Amino acid sequence: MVGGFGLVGAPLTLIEGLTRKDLNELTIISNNLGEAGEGLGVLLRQRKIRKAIGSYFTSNREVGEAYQRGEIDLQLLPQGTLAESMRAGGAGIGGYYTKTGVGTELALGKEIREINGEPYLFEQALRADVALIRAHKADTLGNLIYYKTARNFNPVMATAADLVIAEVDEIVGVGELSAEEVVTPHLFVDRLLVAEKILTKEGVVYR
Amino acid sequence: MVGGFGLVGAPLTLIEGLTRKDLNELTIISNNLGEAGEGLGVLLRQRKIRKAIGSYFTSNREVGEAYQRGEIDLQLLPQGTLAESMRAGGAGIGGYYTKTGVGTELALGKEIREINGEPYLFEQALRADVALIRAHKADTLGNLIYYKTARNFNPVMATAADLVIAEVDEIVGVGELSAEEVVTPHLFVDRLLVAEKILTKEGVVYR
Amino acid sequence: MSSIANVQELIAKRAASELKGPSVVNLGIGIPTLVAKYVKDELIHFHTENGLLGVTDVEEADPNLVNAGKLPVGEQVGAAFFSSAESFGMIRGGHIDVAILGALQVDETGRIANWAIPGKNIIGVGGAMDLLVGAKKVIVTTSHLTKGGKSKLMKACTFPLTSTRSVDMIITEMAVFSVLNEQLVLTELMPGVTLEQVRKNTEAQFVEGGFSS
Amino acid sequence: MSSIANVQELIAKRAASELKGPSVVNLGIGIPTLVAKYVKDELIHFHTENGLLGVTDVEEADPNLVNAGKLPVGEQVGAAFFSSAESFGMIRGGHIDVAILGALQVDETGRIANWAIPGKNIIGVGGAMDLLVGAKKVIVTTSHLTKGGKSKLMKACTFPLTSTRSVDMIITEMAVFSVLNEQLVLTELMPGVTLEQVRKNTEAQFVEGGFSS
Repeated sequence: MVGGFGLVGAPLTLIEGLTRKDLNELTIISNNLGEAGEGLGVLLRQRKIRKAIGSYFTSNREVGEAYQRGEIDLQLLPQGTLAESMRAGGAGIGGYYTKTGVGTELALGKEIREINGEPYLFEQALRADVALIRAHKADTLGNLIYYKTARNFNPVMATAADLVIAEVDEIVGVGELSAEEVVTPHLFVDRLLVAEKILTKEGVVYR
Repeated sequence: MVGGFGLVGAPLTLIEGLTRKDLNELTIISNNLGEAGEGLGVLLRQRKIRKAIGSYFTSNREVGEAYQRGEIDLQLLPQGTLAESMRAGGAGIGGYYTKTGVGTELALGKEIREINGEPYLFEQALRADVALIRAHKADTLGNLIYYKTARNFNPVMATAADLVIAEVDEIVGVGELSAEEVVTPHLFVDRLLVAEKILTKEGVVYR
Repeated sequence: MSSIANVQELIAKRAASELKGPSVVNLGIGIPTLVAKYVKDELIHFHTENGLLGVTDVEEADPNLVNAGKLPVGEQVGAAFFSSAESFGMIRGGHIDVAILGALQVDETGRIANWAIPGKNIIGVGGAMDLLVGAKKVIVTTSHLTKGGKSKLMKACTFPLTSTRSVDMIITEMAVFSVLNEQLVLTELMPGVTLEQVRKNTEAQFVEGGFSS
Repeated sequence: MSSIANVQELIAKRAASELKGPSVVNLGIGIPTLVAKYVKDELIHFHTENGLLGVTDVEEADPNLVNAGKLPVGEQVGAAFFSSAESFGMIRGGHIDVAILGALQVDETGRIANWAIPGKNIIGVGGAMDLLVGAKKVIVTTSHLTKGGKSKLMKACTFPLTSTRSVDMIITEMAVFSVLNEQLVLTELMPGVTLEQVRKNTEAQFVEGGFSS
């Protein structure tokens, strides 16, 4: 799992780390595969991704091209189903029923169940071995808070992987985050690092 | 739905209002039915409750007595299932599969499904006509924040009822709550009132 | 007819006039995004599925404050941020009053296709399916014709449907339709457009409501 | 044997010695609650299912800051509050390392009954079933005998089971058992207790591990 909505809230430093590692045949769960040559788009060019599960690959036209060439498997989910399946995976829910997608091409092969007279689709939980996420501040215990719409998929991914690595703008001392405002409590977080590659108005830069 | 874990985080002013109203045959979804003669326990004594759905009625021994006399129907759910069913009801999920309760008396009559080789129980979503909840502060739009462990079931109930009435310690101006720390965004909240009856170290008092 | 930009603004302005506060409104990508600037009612709050209730016009662009189209936006006083999981809980759970969406095609029962074009490398659905099943009211804003001059209001969609749910209203630069009992009802002609023009440019069957031009 | 209070403290102290940081530990009602005061390791964080990670001893009682037994607690520096739905997501989702629970009965496969007594007006289950399916490790702390002097470690539970999952360890004032392959293994005698005493007071079949008294 890799957080972010496009490049917004994506763990760009961790992704760059992946591009330098000799890893192949990755399955990536992420809303998008970055942009052409940016973020997860670099991994795509390196052909390190075997399969991607997401909701909107259109933001990187190279995904469709790689798909046509048979270089990558894609599983497309409605964005709410993508988020909910991860939430289920993190919360010990094996699967759930949603109305989203009923009667569409994305429902093909999926079980339908009537609940209170309305049709729902069965969707399975999603989990990952590793989640790479982006937050704003962490304390040294691993409690996290986020920044504006860079929050997006990050808190839910933090719950749904065996190993959770969070890239943050700043690591602060324990006690500097209010117990009421922590969004991701530290029990979800395994490793922390400070971001070196960040999204700015001028694009992605090293800071 | 009525918020609170026992009397902690229960909307005591709203509950008192209910005791004064000529309402009967209520179905109450709440973790407990208060304590003997306190909180929802008053409604129980008034015989206004036809059915209660909760996880721990033991905290008010009069519930068991009323049940033995056949005055009230009870539906007992594991606490996590109670919370998750409300979360499903608020989030447009028709039902879900949990491992909690598999093989126990509370699974009797419930569908079992194997997912990834493990048995799960099907649980339906819960919704209510009205949710009475307790928060710490509201802004005039209805954004809510909570206070310590008085949060408990309140945020999830705020999502799962047609009409949501929040009782708070203080109503502040719009802009006084940080957009990052709001727990219940205002789209969930229909009415606000300031608490008149509160829980203190000395018990329940009027303030 | 005027330029594409003018057509889009005309449609957006008409859609804005449908909104009445207090309400929570989600705006899709394209024409719907233009709606916000015509809304002055402070009781109308805009929701974006990537995690913000209280979207406003951008003042100073912040790369980490964007809408679902990844365009920079501003944040209203009294706004709230939340995760994608919570945001779609709001959408599916019926907490959004109005969704204004774009469409590639609309069929004559009011169902839309707006996420895929067979044969093209568009592999994305985003939040469209969730908004269609969850929003209390759905308004579609679209140009009446394709670039090739064909009616987007068709007997049946040739592109994959986004949902089995019919939308509530369709606003184009030529007319406004309500959808009643899965039937298109023409309720309004846009300024300077004749009934004959709408008939000629609409493949879908529609009923003529008691409208004023 | 000493007073009930002493017995409970003895069991709690032994349970505390099983905990090693970093870990997240949920303490049930009764004897488990007593465990916290014997834990000095700052890397051990206590979770309570009513919505707090970072439970500490109470300093000044706040009626709105309580544990799952509704007793006043304190909050650690670096704590976090959350809703019941999120809290049980943590529990079911496998994010709690250790749960220490009480039990009314334990069967010889290590399954416990701790939520209901047939014929009594105890209509409550609380979070016990969730903790048993979700916590990575479950330690049961209980007196070895009922008030009537009968073994709580039985061939089969007569009260309804809390879960089909066997616990990992059982600590009483007489002995410590591990559960391996759904079999009780005696691993330790408590100070001053003989193997003969444990045999005499334990209805459940158990294997004698290589223990030191």
